[in-house]
Amino acid sequence: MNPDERHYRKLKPVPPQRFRTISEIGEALNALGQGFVTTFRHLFRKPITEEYPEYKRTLPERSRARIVLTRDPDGNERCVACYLCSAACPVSCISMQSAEDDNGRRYARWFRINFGRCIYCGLCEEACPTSAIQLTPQFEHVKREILSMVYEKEDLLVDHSGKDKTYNFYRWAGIRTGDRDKGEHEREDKPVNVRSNMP
Amino acid sequence: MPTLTIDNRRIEVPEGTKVIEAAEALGIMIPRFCYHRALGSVGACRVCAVKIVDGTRKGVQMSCMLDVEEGMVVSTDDPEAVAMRRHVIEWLMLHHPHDCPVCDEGGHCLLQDMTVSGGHGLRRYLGNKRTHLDQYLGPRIQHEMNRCIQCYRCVRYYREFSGYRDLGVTGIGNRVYFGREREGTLENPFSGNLIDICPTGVFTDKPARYFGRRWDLQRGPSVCIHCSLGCSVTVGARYREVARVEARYAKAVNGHFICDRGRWGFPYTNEASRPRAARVDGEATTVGEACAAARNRLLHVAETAGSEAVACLGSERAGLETLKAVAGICRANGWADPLFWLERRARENVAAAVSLLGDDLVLSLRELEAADCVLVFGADPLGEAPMAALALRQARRQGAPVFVFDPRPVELPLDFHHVPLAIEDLPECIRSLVGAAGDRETARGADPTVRSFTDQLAEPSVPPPPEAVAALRTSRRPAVVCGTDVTDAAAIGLAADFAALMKAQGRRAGLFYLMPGANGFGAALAGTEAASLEELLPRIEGGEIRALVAVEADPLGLYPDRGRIEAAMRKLDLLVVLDYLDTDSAAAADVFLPSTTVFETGGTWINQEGRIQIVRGAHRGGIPVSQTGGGGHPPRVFMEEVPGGQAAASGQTLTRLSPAEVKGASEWVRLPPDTDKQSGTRAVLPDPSALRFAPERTALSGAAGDEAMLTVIAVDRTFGTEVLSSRSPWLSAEETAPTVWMHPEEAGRVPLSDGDLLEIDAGGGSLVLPVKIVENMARRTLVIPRHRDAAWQRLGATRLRIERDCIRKAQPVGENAPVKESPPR
Amino acid sequence: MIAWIAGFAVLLVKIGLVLGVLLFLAAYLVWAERKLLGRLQIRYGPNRAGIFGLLQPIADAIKMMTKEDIVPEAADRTIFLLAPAVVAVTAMLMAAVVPFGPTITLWGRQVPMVVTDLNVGLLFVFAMSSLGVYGVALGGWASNSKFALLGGIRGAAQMISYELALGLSIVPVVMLAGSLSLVDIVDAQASYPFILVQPVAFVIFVVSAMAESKRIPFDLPEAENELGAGYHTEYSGMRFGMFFIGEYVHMQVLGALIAVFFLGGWRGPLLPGPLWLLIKIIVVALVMIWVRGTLPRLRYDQLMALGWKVLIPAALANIVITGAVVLL
Amino acid sequence: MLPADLREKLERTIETADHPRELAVDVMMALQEHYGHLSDEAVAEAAQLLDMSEVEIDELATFYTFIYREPVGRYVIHVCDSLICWMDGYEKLRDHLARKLNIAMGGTTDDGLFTLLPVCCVGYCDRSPAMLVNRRVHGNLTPEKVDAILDGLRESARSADETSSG
Repeated sequence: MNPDERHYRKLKPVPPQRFRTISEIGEALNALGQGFVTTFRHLFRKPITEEYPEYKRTLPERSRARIVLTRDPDGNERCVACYLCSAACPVSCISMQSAEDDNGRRYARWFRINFGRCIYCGLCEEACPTSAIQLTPQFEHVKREILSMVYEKEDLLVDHSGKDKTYNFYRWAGIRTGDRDKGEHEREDKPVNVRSNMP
Repeated sequence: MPTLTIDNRRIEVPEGTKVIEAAEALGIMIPRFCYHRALGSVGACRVCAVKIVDGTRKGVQMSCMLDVEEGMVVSTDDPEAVAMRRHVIEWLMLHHPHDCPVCDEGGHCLLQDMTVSGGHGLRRYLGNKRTHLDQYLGPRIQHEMNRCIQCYRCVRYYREFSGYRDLGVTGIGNRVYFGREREGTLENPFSGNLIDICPTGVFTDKPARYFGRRWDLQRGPSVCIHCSLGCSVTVGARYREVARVEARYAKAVNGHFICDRGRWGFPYTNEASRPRAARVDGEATTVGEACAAARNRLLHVAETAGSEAVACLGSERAGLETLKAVAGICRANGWADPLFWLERRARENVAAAVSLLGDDLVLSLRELEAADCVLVFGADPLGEAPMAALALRQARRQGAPVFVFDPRPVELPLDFHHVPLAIEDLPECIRSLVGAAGDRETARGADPTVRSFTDQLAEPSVPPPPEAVAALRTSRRPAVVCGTDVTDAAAIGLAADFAALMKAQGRRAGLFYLMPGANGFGAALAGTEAASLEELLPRIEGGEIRALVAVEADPLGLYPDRGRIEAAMRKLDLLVVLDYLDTDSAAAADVFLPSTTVFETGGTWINQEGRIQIVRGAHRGGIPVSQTGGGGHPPRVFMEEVPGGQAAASGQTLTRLSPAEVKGASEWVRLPPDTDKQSGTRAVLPDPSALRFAPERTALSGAAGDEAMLTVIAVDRTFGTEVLSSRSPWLSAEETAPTVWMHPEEAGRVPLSDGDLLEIDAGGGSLVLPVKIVENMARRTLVIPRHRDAAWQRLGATRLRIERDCIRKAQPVGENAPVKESPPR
Repeated sequence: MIAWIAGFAVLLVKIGLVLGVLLFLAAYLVWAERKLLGRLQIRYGPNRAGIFGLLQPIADAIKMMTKEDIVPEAADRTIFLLAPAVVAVTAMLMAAVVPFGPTITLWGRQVPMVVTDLNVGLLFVFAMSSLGVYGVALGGWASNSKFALLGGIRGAAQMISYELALGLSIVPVVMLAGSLSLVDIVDAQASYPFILVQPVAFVIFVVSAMAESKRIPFDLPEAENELGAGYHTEYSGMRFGMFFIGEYVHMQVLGALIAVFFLGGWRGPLLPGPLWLLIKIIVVALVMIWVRGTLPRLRYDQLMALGWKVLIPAALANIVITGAVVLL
Repeated sequence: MLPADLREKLERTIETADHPRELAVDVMMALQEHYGHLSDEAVAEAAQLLDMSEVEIDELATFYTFIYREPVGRYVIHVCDSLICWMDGYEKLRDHLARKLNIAMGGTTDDGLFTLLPVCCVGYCDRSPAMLVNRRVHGNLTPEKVDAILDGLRESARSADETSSG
């Protein structure tokens, strides 16, 4: 018997029992009664609700609310405008334009999130390869003017690294940037000299 | 035809097919890096492993290296093969950098696809990665060697397929390096295909660098309109801006590749100087008002000076719909005959070519590759239609000898026989070849015109090149390529007769014309009743024609006699221009109406073999977001209307100008019902006999022999002369500078040395250009590229004969650069 | 003539009284249900509008009235608009025959404390209750939506099934009272309420009544987690409110009927009749809320099995036994 | 610049070939002989002589072990590092050479006499460990033997210098 077959056998319906004893009926009634008793007891328990505007609890770090763009540990923008967040976004609320700065770093010339559309699903954060885009627990940002919910890069950029304190994409990418040349990144050999006499 | 089984499905394929191709025919895409349909197999990357369950060679094999056998049983998803492929991917990824987020290939990267689909998600190799320094490869291609997976596609394409030699692979083992000997722009005018062919991001499109991911682009199939071949391309636009053009596979036309002119010739559509608003007497206004003004003024001219006083000029770069509208508006209003050409010779040449291009003779670009002997008459394939040069190379690679009979210093990426003869001698040369290669007996069964023509053959005055005669005699599939730019109707007719005669001798001969513009064929179909501007000019000068409507045409900037056309335009009461370029004519227009490019509204183009190709727009157009915003930032205001989005297709706008109703349907082109936008079908002429053009075939010899005369021809080059692509900033470095080519013998008679200035007194005034002395061109000939910065319009014609004493050495005066009198740009 | 006018005036007052109490109670039943359910689930329930959220029904009413009334484009417009009215009206009409007190004498006139004492009051009640299902079925069908249609079909099937049990369970009561008039039935319980002699009929009636009013655990026509909101998926604004009112009025009327048939109607010691009836109605309603807070929804096959295989046989057996006892 | 006689000699050789390309390695060897190593200038000259592009020459030059694209000393010592030599003490030999010459693999001594390079199998497995000095193979090497060879090379270099200067 292969494992699959065993599985199916387990799922076969149990044949209905024709004769039930009085005690079984009693058990059923007892269970029903217990249910009513349980709910009835709840009537007299103190509600566990935390009432929001009066009491504001600190949300866990990983709660999903307002989105920010973080910086790497060196204080540079992490976002490389790779478009993965905008591709992952199910409501298409992220748009940007990538460009190259003087140091050869790819960055977002402009970056825009329409929070009027955002559903705070966190897929952008999941898609981000550089830990740049992160959701924060800061959920209270509702506005009356819909256009003021459109946040630009200046509004989104923060001065810290958010949840990921260490990652620095350009230390690993092998891309020549202002401060590091080829072969100077993490776990890299010096660039190959094909004309070397060494094989 | 062996039958084999792949993944439990049977298929019958021709002998010699590789397993990978047979699987593809079944719709099973076996992963591949080094294998490419155009390049064939080398078995370098080892990623196309499949398991051969039954056959002479069993076990895991490379499907690209294995010919199919009768009864072979192949499994592509056998665990052993899958494991092999997974491991190969992992090995290829060992040194691959961690830079997908900043790599432009990301999103359409074959390596990315294979890595993800092969299930390789985590790097197990923890050692150091091998790195490479990159090279500067010019303004169009970005090099990033770290990403290389050593599939050798680039070098195979660059060296074997396209025939250029400045890209190579140095080093050995783990350290191989794909690049040039030293930094510098790639010499290959087809180098852009490296971008498409590289399965990773080693070569990426530099102008489109960091513009956006492919999935974000509004992409659409389109056709290249930078020459008459009509290669298939894919256009990608975003934020109202065309970002990139890629090659699109078209079996019969360009195959997998396109030239750099087609790939990077598109910036005209994004130019900041592109006129987006309508103008009346220099004042910007709405399109509706400008249309009304134009209509009223046209009506006024027609009423005061008669309807014959209005003329309408189209051009060979416009789509068929626009040309149709031009013909329709002229007919509906009783205006002068529609004009599609600037010069009479161009009109006659293309009309001749179109009328002679029978269904039995015409060759597609793909069929040209299969020729076993190619004769090129009066054409510079690389300059006039670059992809034709690549097709000739494929023919040559299969062993076909290529003979080029042309006065220009023709360069091709293949070894060919160049016969640099004066353009006037060309008809005689073709006659002599016909006489040598054919015989009257076989011609008896041929077309009556061919028969009478062979009967007339006398002893040729120009002896035929013996190699060409020898090659022709043994050839089974000869192809005749003939240009229409510098030639005349006689040579064009002879080329057709030549092909017909070869056909009559039982060979699979074919005829391949090159034509001016993207839609020269369409203009010729429309032009049975049309004249050219050259023929109409006397009537403008005489005051008979009082108004001209120029539709996607630039008579001021392109008519070969600048002085004369300027005077003529001044005599007009009304000049209406519809265009998407800021041409000289647009600047001089009384009423200007903006129109749209092929990327926005599409259209129908007929290429030089008569293939109808229908294109739809890829995006809606309007002023690019990068230009409307402040400082590169898009605006935060949201409006209903697209900025600069008022423009409509020229043909559409043109019908709004017409006082009388323009009938929609046109009688002169019948589209076959199965025409599809993918590949197109060949045009069907309404009645071939009605169009049959009989070129004059007498009085050919003797003209060229006159030592006192020189022939001046203004020609097309690969970059810098074609109207649209010459506006591309990325191609300007590769342009041939304004110059005049001379044979050393001719230069010695003046005398001149390389770089000296030469003054030419031609029909349209005097022209000073630096001289470039080259050996491989005809004597008694001056060749001048129609470079946009050269004042070639002073020549008076694109092909003319001048007295030898019209040229003299000029002294450089200060910064006397060979400039054009600066037109309003 | 004057007598006729006076009679008419008295009738109007009675109708106004009954409707006023019904609607007011319906509104506050909603509040009570939300509040009670909240506490059963250890939370607060509405507590923002007024003290203890007592103004919540008013807030809800304002919201309902001001919300956009959407009619789906593909809906059968007339029927779509009519269906909620059918549900609400039939529920209210049932209250017409429920006696809420002993007959009193006003200016020498006998004024029965019932809107109208039909001698076939019982049949009228069942007729109205059955008509109510049209509202559900038509609303579901006219919406032209799969979910609504499924809800409507379920509603119809469920009513047909439980109507039988409902009717059969009440036959012994009629046998004991010897009349179909609700007034007579209440009068027949002057000495003792029928619940003491007919406990089985009582249970069957209560269960069937809950199924009739589509309340949890019998809310299959709504079944928000499978059908969206069932037959009223496409309704909005006050039209949705009508369904809502209909349901809560129905709940009260069933409470009243339970009181009339088994709990002695308005009869009770010390307190005046109408108050007793009110208390009985509220108690029944609270129990129904309690049931909602405790029991999960039945599966469709369980629902049908319960109706056809348990309740109807039990009701029939009960008739036979009651008949035998009465005969003896 | 290439001396005229060498250029002429090479041109003559190339003319005899069916295809110039087949003589690429010979031409490169001849140029290496002349320049000491195959400099960029030599690559350009070879390309011009053979009608090939520079990168085509460089492809071959960087492929072959015995064509040096970087300057080397007068004696290029190729120590065989293939399997058999590893088994028979390649590492000891390599370390000895490195210590003795005070250079690492790939380096050239300050006096410009020796360059130390690895090579993969010179076919001397029966007399391993082996090394190759300017096309001469030395087998069954021991540190003493290596010292003797090095001394001999130094001696011959000195005498050759004296001869040329004297």
